[in-house]
Amino acid sequence: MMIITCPWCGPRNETEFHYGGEAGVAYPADPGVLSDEEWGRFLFVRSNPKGVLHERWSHNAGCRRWFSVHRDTVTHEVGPAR
Amino acid sequence: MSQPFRHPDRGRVDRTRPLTFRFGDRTMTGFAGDTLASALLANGVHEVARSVNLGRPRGIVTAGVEEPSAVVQIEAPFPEPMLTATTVEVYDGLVAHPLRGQGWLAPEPDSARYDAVWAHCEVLVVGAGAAGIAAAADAAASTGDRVILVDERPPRPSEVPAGVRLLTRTTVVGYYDDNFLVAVQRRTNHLGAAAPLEQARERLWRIRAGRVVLATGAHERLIPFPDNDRPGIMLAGAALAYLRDYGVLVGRRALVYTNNDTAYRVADELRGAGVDVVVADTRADAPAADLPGARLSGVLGDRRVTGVRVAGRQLDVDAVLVTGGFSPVLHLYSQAGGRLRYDDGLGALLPDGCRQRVEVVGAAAGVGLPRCGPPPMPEPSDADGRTFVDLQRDVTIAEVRRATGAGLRSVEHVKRYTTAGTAHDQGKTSGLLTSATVAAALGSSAAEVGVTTFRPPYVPVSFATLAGRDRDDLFDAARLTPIHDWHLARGAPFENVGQWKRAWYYPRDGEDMAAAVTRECRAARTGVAMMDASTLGKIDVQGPDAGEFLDRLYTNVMSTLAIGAVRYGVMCRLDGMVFDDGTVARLTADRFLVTTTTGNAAAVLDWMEEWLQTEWPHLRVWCTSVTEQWATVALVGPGARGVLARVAPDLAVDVESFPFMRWRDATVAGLPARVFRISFSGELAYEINVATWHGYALWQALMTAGADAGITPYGTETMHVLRAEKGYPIVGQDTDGTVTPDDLGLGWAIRKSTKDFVGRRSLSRPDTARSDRKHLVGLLPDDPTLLLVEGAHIVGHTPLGPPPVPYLGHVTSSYPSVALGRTFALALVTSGRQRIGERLYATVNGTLIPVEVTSHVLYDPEGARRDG
Amino acid sequence: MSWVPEQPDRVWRSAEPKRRYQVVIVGGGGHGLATAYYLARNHGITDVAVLERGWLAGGNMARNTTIIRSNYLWEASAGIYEHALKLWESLEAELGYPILFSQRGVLNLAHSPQEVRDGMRRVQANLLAGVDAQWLDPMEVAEVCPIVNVSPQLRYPVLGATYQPRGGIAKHDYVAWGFARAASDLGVDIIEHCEVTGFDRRDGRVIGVRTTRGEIGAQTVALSAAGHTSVLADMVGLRVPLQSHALQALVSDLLLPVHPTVVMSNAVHVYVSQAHKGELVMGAGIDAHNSYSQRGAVHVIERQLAAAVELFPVFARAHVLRTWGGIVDVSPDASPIVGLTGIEGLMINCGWGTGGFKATPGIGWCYAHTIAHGQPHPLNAPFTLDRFTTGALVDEHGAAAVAH
Amino acid sequence: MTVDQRRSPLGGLAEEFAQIAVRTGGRLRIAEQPYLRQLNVRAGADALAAAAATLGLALPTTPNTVIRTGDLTALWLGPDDWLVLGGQGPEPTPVGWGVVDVSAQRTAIVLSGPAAVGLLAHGCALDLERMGSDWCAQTMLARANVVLSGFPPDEIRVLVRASFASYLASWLLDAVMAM
Repeated sequence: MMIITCPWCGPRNETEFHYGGEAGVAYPADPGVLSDEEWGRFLFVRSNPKGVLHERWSHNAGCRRWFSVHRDTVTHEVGPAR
Repeated sequence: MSQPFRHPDRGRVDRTRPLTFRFGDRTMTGFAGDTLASALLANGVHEVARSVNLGRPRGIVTAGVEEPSAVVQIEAPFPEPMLTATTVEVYDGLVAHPLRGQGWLAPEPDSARYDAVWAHCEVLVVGAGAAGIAAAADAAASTGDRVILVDERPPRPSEVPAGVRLLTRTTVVGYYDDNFLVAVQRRTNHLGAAAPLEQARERLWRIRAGRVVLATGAHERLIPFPDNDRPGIMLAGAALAYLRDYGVLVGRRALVYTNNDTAYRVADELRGAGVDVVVADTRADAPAADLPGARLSGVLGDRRVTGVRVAGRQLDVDAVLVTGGFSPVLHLYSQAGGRLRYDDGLGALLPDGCRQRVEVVGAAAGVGLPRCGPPPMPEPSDADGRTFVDLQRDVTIAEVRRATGAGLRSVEHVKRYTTAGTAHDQGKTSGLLTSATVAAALGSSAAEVGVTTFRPPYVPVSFATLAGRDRDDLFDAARLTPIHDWHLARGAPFENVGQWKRAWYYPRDGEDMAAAVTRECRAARTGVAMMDASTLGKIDVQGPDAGEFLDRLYTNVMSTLAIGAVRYGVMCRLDGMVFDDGTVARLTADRFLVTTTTGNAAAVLDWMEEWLQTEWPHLRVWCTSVTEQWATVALVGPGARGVLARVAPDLAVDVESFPFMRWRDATVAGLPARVFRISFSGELAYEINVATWHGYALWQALMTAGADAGITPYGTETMHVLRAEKGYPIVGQDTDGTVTPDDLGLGWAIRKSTKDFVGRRSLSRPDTARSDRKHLVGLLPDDPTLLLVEGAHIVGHTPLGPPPVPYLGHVTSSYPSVALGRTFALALVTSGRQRIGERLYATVNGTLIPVEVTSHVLYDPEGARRDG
Repeated sequence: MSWVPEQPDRVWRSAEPKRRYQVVIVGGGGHGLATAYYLARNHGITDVAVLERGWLAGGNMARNTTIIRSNYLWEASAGIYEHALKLWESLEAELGYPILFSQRGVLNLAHSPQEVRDGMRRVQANLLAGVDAQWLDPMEVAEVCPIVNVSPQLRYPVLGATYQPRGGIAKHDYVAWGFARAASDLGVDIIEHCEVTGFDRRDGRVIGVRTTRGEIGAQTVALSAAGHTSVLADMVGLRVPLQSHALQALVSDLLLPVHPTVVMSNAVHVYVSQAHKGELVMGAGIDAHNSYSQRGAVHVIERQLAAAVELFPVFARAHVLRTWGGIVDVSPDASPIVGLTGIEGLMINCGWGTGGFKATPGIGWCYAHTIAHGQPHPLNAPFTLDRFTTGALVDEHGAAAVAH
Repeated sequence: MTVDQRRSPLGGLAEEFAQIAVRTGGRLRIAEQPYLRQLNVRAGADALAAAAATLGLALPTTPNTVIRTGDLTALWLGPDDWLVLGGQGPEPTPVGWGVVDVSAQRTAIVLSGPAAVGLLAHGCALDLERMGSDWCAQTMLARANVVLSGFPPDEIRVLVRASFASYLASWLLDAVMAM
């Protein structure tokens, strides 16, 4: 049972959160100009490091805010929220 | 003689409380405070099990949870398999049975209760031995800290430091991320049949600790020798525990076989209790030993030790007490992510750093343990096949050598080849012996070979304990509408829709489902009917940019919606596949009410929040769930207007005043209400929303007002039929995550302008833009009485031919229709819209049923009925 | 008393790495070993090395719950899994190794009307695909597996089940060892404790791997590393749509035979069989977050056991003996990714999620063909990387859900 | 005067709840507080003052705290999100902020007495022993999402969505047995 620290509500159990995968993958400004390949990459390809991943969480059972953290996918250690 | 091996005065058992129990076919007595093992030993019983593979007699080896041998079946008061005799507390009426490796489960349900609780502390101390008590006392001394001390044994008269919360009969079984530990407390087991039923038998503690102190002690190890599994052979420390704690003599004439000095204290104390003891020490330099430099080469006796061959002599003994040194108990430490290092002096693993806030104290950290190295391994001999490293899995030195001889090098492979370490005790006493044997066979060292990973739980935990109170009705929340009691009283069966309980249909006396649904459908098409639609998801979307926001999420444009109007809308996922559908009503210039499907209410709200917060934070929009603010009743059928007029006299209900796809605030049955003229059946219909606490009153008022019109409540099944007749898809039934709006015939709901919406780009990918995708179409079986099975597949040819048979699609919905006077189905069919009028075949279990492809809109395609 | 059969006196030959091979397979799990075996057996390619960074078959092969079935929804999936199942049916003789393959049948329970529709749909699709499949009503479920609670009073009652009689279980380690020994006997080098740390490339083409035991050249490097595929692909700059998650499993203590088949329930997230020694083997859900930790969170286990006790009241006092996690590599459509990568000399086989074990012989066969011919085998042709560009997904979420 | 036609989600359990106080010797009291007026208020930092002025109360900006103003109680739900309890009347008209009347969306279950915290610990992972006074939190209680708020000396109010109320009440009654 990991603790995820919500930037608003503080440390809570992971079960209160919804996982949102890799952070920093912005929705393209104009999807219409992307090639099929570029669009496919945006849709489906996300980083999957064995180590620190910058990832999104939403405090679903709490304040419902989205935020991102750096978390180690091996040790599950979580860095500061931002 | 009763309890012939009970010492007259030693031990802590309560001799004023004798207890009667049965083991196998023998009835015996023990005392309060006994374990099954101590009580059996007091009665002179050593053989308590048979080994799983070889069927050899097995005895009691330890006095604790690490027991590798004495595994028994509890038969009464309630059957429980595979418990160690060393941890079962004796109570009146206990019936246990020897096992051969496999237990059995009670066929009748377990009526005991289980429970879980969360706990928080600044310091958690595991193990209430001397080191644990000292650590707890230390921690409690700092102001305000909550200290929990957990101990696996029953309460003892030892001192509990002030300010410490002591949990006894409690075993920490798992150590997880962020100092989260799980413990099992055995609360009523020791009471047997007298356990109060309402009290939880076992309780799961979920403990979050600021820091953890592990004072988990050490497990003594065996020394391998031929026939070292014979009953009467046990760990020296166990013999001492039986004497000290239970006043039990494990024998009258004992050989102590040791490689370390702890044996001498055991020998002295046993002698003091009247046992004849001979000490054989494997070390040549052992001045206190009776037999220094000795090797135990054989055991006499078949079902119980009667003698040993040691140092070239034969001794008559009835117990062999072995100590091969100690292994610190680091299971929890390892689970926490702690590193372990092999210490040559101890011949064992020691803690070597952990990222979590945990410290290890006492024997678990190696403090006070004899530095005797690993147990001496025997030279290869003919007896290797009778020299055991893992008693419970019947793994011998020969078997381990066979594994290495076959070419296996990793201790993990050896474990899997031999099954060593995989039994009930998970290798607590055998893990190191296995590694040492592998090391010896490979000419390597125990340090290099290592041990296998420690996994939770530390001791076996019953399924029911982990299930806790999430059983029966509490297994999952059942969400109820405010009208639920009415449906229940009316005898409606319920359909699970996600967590919701929805009324499925309302059978009258003697009606089956088909008859009830036929009647309900007829009422909706020809009279007036009503349904509890309160489960529909409802989201209040407000703010200056609400229209723009909805434009981005829906395939069609919502910002142009007039105040007072309602529009149907479809949402796609990013991949262009249909995510949800519903209606959008404009309440004011900057406020909308969105409805979602019952199952997707939370998902759609989450979707909105995610886009708003992560992609479009500049949009000034707020989304609030109002699903349970509003109870919703759908009033349906040509007679709906009349009924509504009766309960809402102030509302102008004529077509001109209240046209289709409009909403009005009104007073309905004296209740403040919002009425939507929308229809999921094609009939004239109103969806009346009132505050949830008024839902029941509204329902009753409508039933009363419609009584003379024969108003008919209907359930989800009828709702499904009515919408299918109109070709309205149900997300999740007619879609499966691979269906685009156009596939469903909803191309009209995709805006013509080039403005983006979520998922739009995906629709022009090569595969998604194909014209020969599967389309939602109608199917009419040639035989109008034949009902296709939902899930039936569609092929274009007959006969089927050998597999693999290419197919064109499948039936998503299928019903008998009173309105159509026949059966019909909806199906997703390759190039379906181009096949309208074609003959295809539905196949069910190999039979072929001819069908005609039609439009998916089968009833009232002109939409003539919606105004009544 | 059923106990494990005697193990053979000889397993695979541990090899020292040579300077170069025709084919280097990265990953000594079931897939890698089966691929090596079929390369040698079907294509006569024996100049093959299988590189394993730890102990052989110590990843998902050692951690899965050993369920074998082929009743997937789409033709493409059923094709490759059914090919695998047919191979399973003769694998013990083929490998000369006791793999404890037991066709005790697999039930997939349905708990809602929609699951009934989905189940019936899958049965009909399976029949057309040549996969044995039946739909059972609750009473028939109880006949196949009497300990399932089919009471309509359950919070999520059993409304029926799909049944594949030819499904079953096998002993995972023995399968891996059987393939390893057979491949080894045909000349394949099996190299343990040899971790790939990089790739050698020339003119864009992959020409070998760098490892903790030196550089090894290869005409073809074939990735077969399941949850660690992303780590390897990152080394060559190949972006693969995979996410690695922990999938939890557990075993109980040994019990006399009580559970005659395999039962899976996606709705309540549990699947269970009773292995040969008598232990119940169970799997649960996948942790939502990415993880390489090979352990899972206890709340998932608690939920799984609540479901287990609901469905099988008889299990109440069985004991959890050991829990663990595997790392599953999940693709966006819950289907595998097999074939060419766009990088010359590099092939990929990943994304099996929870389906990897049951596919072992089938994918070994097809991946070997793909490597030998430089072109996908027809059975893995639908599982190309470029489907994520065209949108021609093989979406098994509906049928596979969490599952296995 | 119109008849009150309201029906609260837990109205039928009043007697069972009342028994708890008797059974526990007053260590635990449970009662539904139905029909509590609840407004969901949404406002960015720029509109906070305007919202507070219109509503006639102060909105807490410290996460998971509560401010009471007269008969109104404002619970912090999120950085731009509050639940205002109490008072009466229709939705006020917001300008540059948002408001939704959600009075019927949730019902309130009030627990009090020295055993209240211990009872909730059977299903709530928060460290309730270490909360200050006038706190609130959105979290899980058993398998239901709830809004908790605590007031001296030992009262905890559980706001639960109407559809989950029956489940949560069953869970609480069962938990009382397990105590």
